[in-house]
Amino acid sequence: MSQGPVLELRGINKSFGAVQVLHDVAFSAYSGEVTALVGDNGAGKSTLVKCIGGIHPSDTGEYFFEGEKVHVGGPRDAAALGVEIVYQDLALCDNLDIVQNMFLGRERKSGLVLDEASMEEMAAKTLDGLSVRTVTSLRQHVSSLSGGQRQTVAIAKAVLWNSKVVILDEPTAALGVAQTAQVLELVRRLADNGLAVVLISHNMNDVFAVSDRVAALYLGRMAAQVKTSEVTHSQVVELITAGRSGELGIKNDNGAAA
Amino acid sequence: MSQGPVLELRGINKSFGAVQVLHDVAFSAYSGEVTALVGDNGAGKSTLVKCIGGIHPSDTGEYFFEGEKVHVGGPRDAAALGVEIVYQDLALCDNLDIVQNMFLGRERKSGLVLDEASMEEMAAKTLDGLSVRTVTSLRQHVSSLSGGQRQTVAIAKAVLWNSKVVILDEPTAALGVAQTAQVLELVRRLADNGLAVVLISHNMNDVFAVSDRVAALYLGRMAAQVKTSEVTHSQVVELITAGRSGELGIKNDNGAAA
Amino acid sequence: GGDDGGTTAAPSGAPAASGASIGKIGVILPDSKSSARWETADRKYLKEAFDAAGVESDIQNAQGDKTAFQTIADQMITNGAKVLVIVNLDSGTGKAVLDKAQSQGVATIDYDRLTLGGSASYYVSFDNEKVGQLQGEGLVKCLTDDKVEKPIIAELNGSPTDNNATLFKNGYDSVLQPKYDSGEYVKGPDDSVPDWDNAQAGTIFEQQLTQQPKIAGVLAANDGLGNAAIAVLKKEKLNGKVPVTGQDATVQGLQNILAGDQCMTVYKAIKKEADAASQLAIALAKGEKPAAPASVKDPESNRDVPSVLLDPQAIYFDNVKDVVTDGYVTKDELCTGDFAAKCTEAGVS
Amino acid sequence: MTTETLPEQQRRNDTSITAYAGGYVDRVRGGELGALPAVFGLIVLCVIFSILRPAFLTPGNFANLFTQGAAVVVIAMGLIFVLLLGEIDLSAGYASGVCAAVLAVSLTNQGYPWYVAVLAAMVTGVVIGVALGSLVAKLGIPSFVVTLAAFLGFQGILLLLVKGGTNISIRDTTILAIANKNVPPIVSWIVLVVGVAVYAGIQLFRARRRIGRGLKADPFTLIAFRVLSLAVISGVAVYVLNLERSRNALIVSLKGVPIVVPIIVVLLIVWTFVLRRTAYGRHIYAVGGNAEASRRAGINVDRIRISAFVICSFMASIGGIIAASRANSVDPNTGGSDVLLFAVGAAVIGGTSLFGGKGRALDAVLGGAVVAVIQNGMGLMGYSAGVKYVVTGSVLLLAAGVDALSRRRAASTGRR
Amino acid sequence: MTTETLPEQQRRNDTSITAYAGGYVDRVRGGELGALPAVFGLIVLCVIFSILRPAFLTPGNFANLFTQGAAVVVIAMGLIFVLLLGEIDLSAGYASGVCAAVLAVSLTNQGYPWYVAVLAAMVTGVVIGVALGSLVAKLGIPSFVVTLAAFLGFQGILLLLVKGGTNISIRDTTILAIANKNVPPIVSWIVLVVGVAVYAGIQLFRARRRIGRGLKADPFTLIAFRVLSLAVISGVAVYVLNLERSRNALIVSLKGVPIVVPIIVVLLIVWTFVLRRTAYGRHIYAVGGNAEASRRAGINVDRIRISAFVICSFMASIGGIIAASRANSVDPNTGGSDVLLFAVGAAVIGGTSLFGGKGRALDAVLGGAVVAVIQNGMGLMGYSAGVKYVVTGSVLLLAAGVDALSRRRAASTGRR
Ligand SMILES: Nc1ncnc2c1ncn2[C@@H]1O[C@H](COP(=O)(O)OP(=O)(O)OP(=O)(O)O)[C@@H](O)[C@H]1O
Ligand SMILES: Nc1ncnc2c1ncn2[C@@H]1O[C@H](COP(=O)(O)OP(=O)(O)OP(=O)(O)O)[C@@H](O)[C@H]1O
Ligand SMILES: [Mg+2]
Ligand SMILES: [Mg+2]
Repeated sequence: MSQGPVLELRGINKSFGAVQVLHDVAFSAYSGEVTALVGDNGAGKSTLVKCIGGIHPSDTGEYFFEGEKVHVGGPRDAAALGVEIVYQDLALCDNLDIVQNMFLGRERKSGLVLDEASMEEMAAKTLDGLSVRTVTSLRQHVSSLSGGQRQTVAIAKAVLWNSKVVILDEPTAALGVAQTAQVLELVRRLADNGLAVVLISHNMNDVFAVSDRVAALYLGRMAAQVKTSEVTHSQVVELITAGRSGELGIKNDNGAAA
Repeated sequence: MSQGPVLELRGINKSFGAVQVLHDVAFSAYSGEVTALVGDNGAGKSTLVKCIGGIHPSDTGEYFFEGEKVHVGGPRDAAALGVEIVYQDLALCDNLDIVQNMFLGRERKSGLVLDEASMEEMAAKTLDGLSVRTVTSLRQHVSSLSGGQRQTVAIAKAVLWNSKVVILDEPTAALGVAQTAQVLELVRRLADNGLAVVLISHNMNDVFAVSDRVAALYLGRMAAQVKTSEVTHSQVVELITAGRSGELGIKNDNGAAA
Repeated sequence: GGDDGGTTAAPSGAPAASGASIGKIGVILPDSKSSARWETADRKYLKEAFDAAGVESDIQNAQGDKTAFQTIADQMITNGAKVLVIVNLDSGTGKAVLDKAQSQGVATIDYDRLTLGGSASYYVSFDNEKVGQLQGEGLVKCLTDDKVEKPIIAELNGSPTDNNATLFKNGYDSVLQPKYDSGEYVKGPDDSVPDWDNAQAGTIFEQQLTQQPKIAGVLAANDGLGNAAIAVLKKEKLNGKVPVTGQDATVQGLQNILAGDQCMTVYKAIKKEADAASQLAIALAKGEKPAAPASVKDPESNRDVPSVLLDPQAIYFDNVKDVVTDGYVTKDELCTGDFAAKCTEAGVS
Repeated sequence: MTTETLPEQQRRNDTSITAYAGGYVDRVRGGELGALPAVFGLIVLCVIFSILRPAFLTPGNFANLFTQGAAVVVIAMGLIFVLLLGEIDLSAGYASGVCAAVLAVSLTNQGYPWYVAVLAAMVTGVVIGVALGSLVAKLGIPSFVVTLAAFLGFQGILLLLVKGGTNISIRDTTILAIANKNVPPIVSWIVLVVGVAVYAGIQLFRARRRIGRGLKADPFTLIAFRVLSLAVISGVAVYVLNLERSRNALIVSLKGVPIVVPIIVVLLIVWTFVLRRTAYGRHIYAVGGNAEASRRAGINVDRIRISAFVICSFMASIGGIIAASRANSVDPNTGGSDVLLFAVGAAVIGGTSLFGGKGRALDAVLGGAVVAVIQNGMGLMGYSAGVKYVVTGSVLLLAAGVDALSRRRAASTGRR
Repeated sequence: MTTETLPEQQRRNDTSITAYAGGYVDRVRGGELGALPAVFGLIVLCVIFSILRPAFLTPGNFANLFTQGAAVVVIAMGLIFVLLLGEIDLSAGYASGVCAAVLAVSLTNQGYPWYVAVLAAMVTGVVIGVALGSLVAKLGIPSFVVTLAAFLGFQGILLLLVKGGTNISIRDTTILAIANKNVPPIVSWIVLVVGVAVYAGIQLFRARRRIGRGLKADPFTLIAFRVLSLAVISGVAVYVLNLERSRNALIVSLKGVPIVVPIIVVLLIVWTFVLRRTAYGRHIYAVGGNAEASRRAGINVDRIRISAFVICSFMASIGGIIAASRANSVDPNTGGSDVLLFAVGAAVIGGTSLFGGKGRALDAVLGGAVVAVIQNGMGLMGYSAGVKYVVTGSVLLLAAGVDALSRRRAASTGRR
């Protein structure tokens, strides 16, 4: 199934002031596959995702989409390409309700007027598929939601659209057992439908359960990007914590993070 | 080791406007033991913790500490009793740095002046014990930290003090493999030192790895509070998702959440 | 002072009952900050006059706010005023109020300021350009007394948004401009002081002095601005050497004159003005149509407005006593501390 | 793993009026007070003033209230857009002054017809808004500083336009009519009936459509109640305003709804519609609630910012026209003194937050009414200048205190 | 599982000046600009004015700058505490007026000695602060509304105190000296030397202690650089101020540092110390950054709120005393017109955020300097009133624009 990658980054560098967070990172995502992006806390996973989403401009580096070089100057560019992202810090507007958040920036209209009814209908359908039982009303402000409910809303928001790439930054962190299973199932389903899915997770079981490829970041460097079937559980953990594992990984590791 | 519970709640009810979130909940925590509080998303775990911490006043209910009935009107009362809490939404001040956040409200002083040096020293020591490698400087604002780094700071903040009860609301949600292991080890160590530890988690492996008791909330009701050794993995999952499991659980489950 | 007690007491007496006899008189004063006179003098004298005649009155202050001005007028008409005495904030709102009153059958008097194009039955005032003229002449007198050659004159005008400030300036410029033109005097810095704010006046004058260190005379549009200039001059011990003018005959201004720091002030015998206005108002309230000694032509509508015009008086060291004799300022207020000796010297008793 | 029915779904058919009323009481107890506190404060004020001064309750005074408060309400309505973003516009007062001056200069000095002058004033407002908004959004200068600079600058421009201290009279009868004339009684009744009917129609239509799609909709009894309240309240207001209020009706008859009232009502409807029913309005709230989240959602945050300033200055221009009409003139103080503070205060008293994300167009009307009632009532009391300031301040605090105390519960349930 | 060394620890010994300078440049590029933009704006302004009006650069004008700006700077310094919490105090200007009036009444009307009068004014300030703070913190009324009410109320109280508009002269020489007299040159030199020495001592002591504990400390070269800059800048200022600036030096000698300067310096040091080195200051930032987190950390948020208003009003009382001293009198405009806007503007220009959590006492001085320079410079230009307003506004915008543009990078690196 794997032709060229739908999304490809090369040589990404990113610094915040004096601190260099990403060092010459290369990363690809393929249609129909789930790519797991793993790495220790502070490895730079979320920063990489934000560079992909146009939240942070990267200092240097190239961005290819469907083989063509593109410039992503902001979130609108990324969305226009068909890249949907669930950020780790769940960018929701606390003063809006669930439906409003889910359709933010892409409201359905009939004429000039918002089509609240159809938005509510679609939102309910999507959330139903994610096993949320305790939400009393779709018109509840997201500020009053529990941690897991917020996360579910953020996920539902991202999968509502017809996109080509879906990136989920630790989507199951706050989810319960049933909800986690649903989300993993959803991830698989999205990939099977031909989308490229990037999943960031610290849970190795989840990673091995759904992913086709694993990309491991170590202190801001890409340690390895391999097929999941070709590595073992402990190899991946070694890549995460030490940056290399046998053949794989960063060759000349000097351990300097900054 | 188990005498009476150090912390005991009885008949806690809590509503937000029209929505009743906690129904007549009883909960206890014992010195020297780890009590796992489990439940589905939106079950009311965080709300219960906030009632314990004095963040939300409970509508009705009794609060016993070391056998005596107490009134907890606010976070200061809870802290005075010796209850330390890591909230799920990590209450950190984004405009302050790591050290400042860790000592917030309990700054060390020499005379009138803040003793920055000793605070920095203590903070570094505590964080070292939690496997954080990528923090460049303890003087970094917490707004610039990664998700896992923020969580580590919040945990470090809570365990820095001599308290009797430590409550951790999903402390490992954003943590990497190594950091999670460290935190679980820390949880065990705290309990072994005679503290009562309450751990909220969606990860059953973690729950069974460290806890002595399990309390399961189901749609705002306490389904069961049992010894971990007396239940199986799947029983707990059933309690979480259905509210009962064989003998255990809510007898007359009418499923009404609101 | 002592105005608050009196006015608050008045409305608490049942308004409808006693007003039935000859109807109520409403007075709208313009503000309380451009000049002390409105709240300290006009309110007091008008109130005394109305009370003495047993007429019910309602005296309010618009605080420099046109909207408030119109609101108060609406409220007075609502409250059943028979006569409205207004000091307009500007001719536009003034005209709006006068026209509305007239349409409701309420008689009107322009007090102190003529509403151009308005419909007031009478106009009672001091001549504002005359005030300015006296200030200009006063400055010339003091400079002549000091025998200053080719003095550089600084002007501290009133608020740029206050039409009266423009009138004052017209007045003193009519005296000074010919002297500038003839080269007898030199025109120095010339600035307006927003809101007649004394604090800003201090900064403005300090900068005038920095810009033009040889300023030899200051035309300050009122006592407050004058005092601000004197405060700056004091730093360089130039006070008393550089004459400063003023207006309003405030205690502060008079004390500055006694101390020799201020050249002159302009005294407007407000009691006379208030008495004239209140007599007209009472007569109107009784349904009479009193005659007026003079008339002023409204330049906008070319209407001859029946008028009572009063003359302002220039006050120098020698005639400070006139103000005290008039009762406008009491000796107790004026001759405190160090000023007792000066008072004696100036013949204040 | 289980796919139980959502409680939501269980509730969907539970649309009886009692369930609704119960829900409303719960919401109120839970701190979602909406318009209640401001209305409550308003009623308290009106009762106090009516007791102290019976003249307060006359039809004439009722009519005055509207014209007195109109300019502040209109300016506040525009300010709400800026406040919703968490920004501030200190220059809105003087912007209204500048626009009024443009109007006056065009009318009186240049002799243009009234519609040209009104257009010129409005265009001025829009231009001001674009300038302020761009400086804030594009250069990133804090809005407080930009509009403080504008506050000074506009004061100067106003002075230059009206040439130092004088004022420009307005004699155009169309403009003067805005704040000084009334709608013929018969017309106001017709408009009222049509308006209520349209409102009822829209409500019913919407409920039908939701029910058609199987969504929870307002019960018909509630809709009937809403329509009825609207009809009664506006009916009473129109009736009172249509009473004769001239003091000598023989000379001149004075009755009818002041023309500013329909203007405000139209503006209120338009902006409420924009804020609640359009994507643009949604984006305003989103940017005010969380600008970063909005940016990530693909909203053009800069454009939203600029547009809010444009609306604010545009509304200021309308406020300026109303003020000019009411004052029959424009002078260098038009839009000055406390106009801005009262406008912002009106919005805040109405319930708009200065931190952004929370507010409605109605807030301007409610808060503006509080401010207008206070000024109107104080005007009847006959205090001296100093005492009046003190009492006005205290009354404002009282009104806000009633509001705050009735909102206390909101804080205790954890929603601020 | 691995216990590697923290990069932090690796860096701890890397304390050379070059590493530090590099770090500073990086920080600046990364958007942490501190005082730079305001200083830069200030320099631009001074250069422009000096070119246009040579009189701007005279020692006399330099001395004037301090006395002209003092009151606004002091009020702004107090306001920063309120702004740090994300609140606002609209009444600070008139609060200073009321305190000044209390001073004047005690001195002139009651004849009390100056220290009693000063005490009375300060106590008035504290009482005002307690009242405002309690209303905001305990009743939960938005601070905008509370202080708007106070803004009106204090205007009235001021009018009542000065009896409806008269000016009260101040003749007490001690009070007059504050804004009008200077420190003897020799004293100022001694204080300067002692001050710099103490500063150097503290810096060295602190660095020693940190190194003793094995923590990263500032390198000695950096400390030397800081001490030297302080010595040079303040030395030049004192030197210039000690030049003769009298226009007729024969009659009266006018030289020395104006007395307000040491007052401001002391206040700046005290409040900087409070904000940066005490737990109370830390809590102010915490509450401003995240009130809920602070509450959970056991901070008494209400008490912090009230105290901030107390400090604000207390500083306003000092500002009022300085203003009264400078004007030699108190009138109903004292603290009125644009004082408040300029004070808040000064804080914001200095870099304080209106959203809370960000600001320093120094901001008031820097921003106040910008405002004072603009007013001072404009006073030399001789524009007419209208033009002056317009130019002042534009210059303010220019200064703020320089600031904003130099901060742009901050936004691009994701920190706002
Ligand atoms: N705005 C910022 N300014 C400075 N440093 C930053 C900023 N954002 C992130 N960092 C730093 O960059 C590093 C990588 O952060 P990032 O959030 O990408 O980590 P992550 O891999 O997502 O970790 P986690 O698993 O904990 O979410 C961290 O050390 C963090 O402190
Ligand atoms: N302030 C509030 N107002 C209204 N409803 C609330 C509020 N806070 C929580 N809730 C509701 O209460 C319920 C319980 O929330 P809580 O945060 O306690 O769940 P939780 O068990 O911690 O879930 P999670 O595992 O997702 O963190 C949820 O349905 C939530 O929507
Ligand atoms: Mg991350
Ligand atoms: Mg939770």
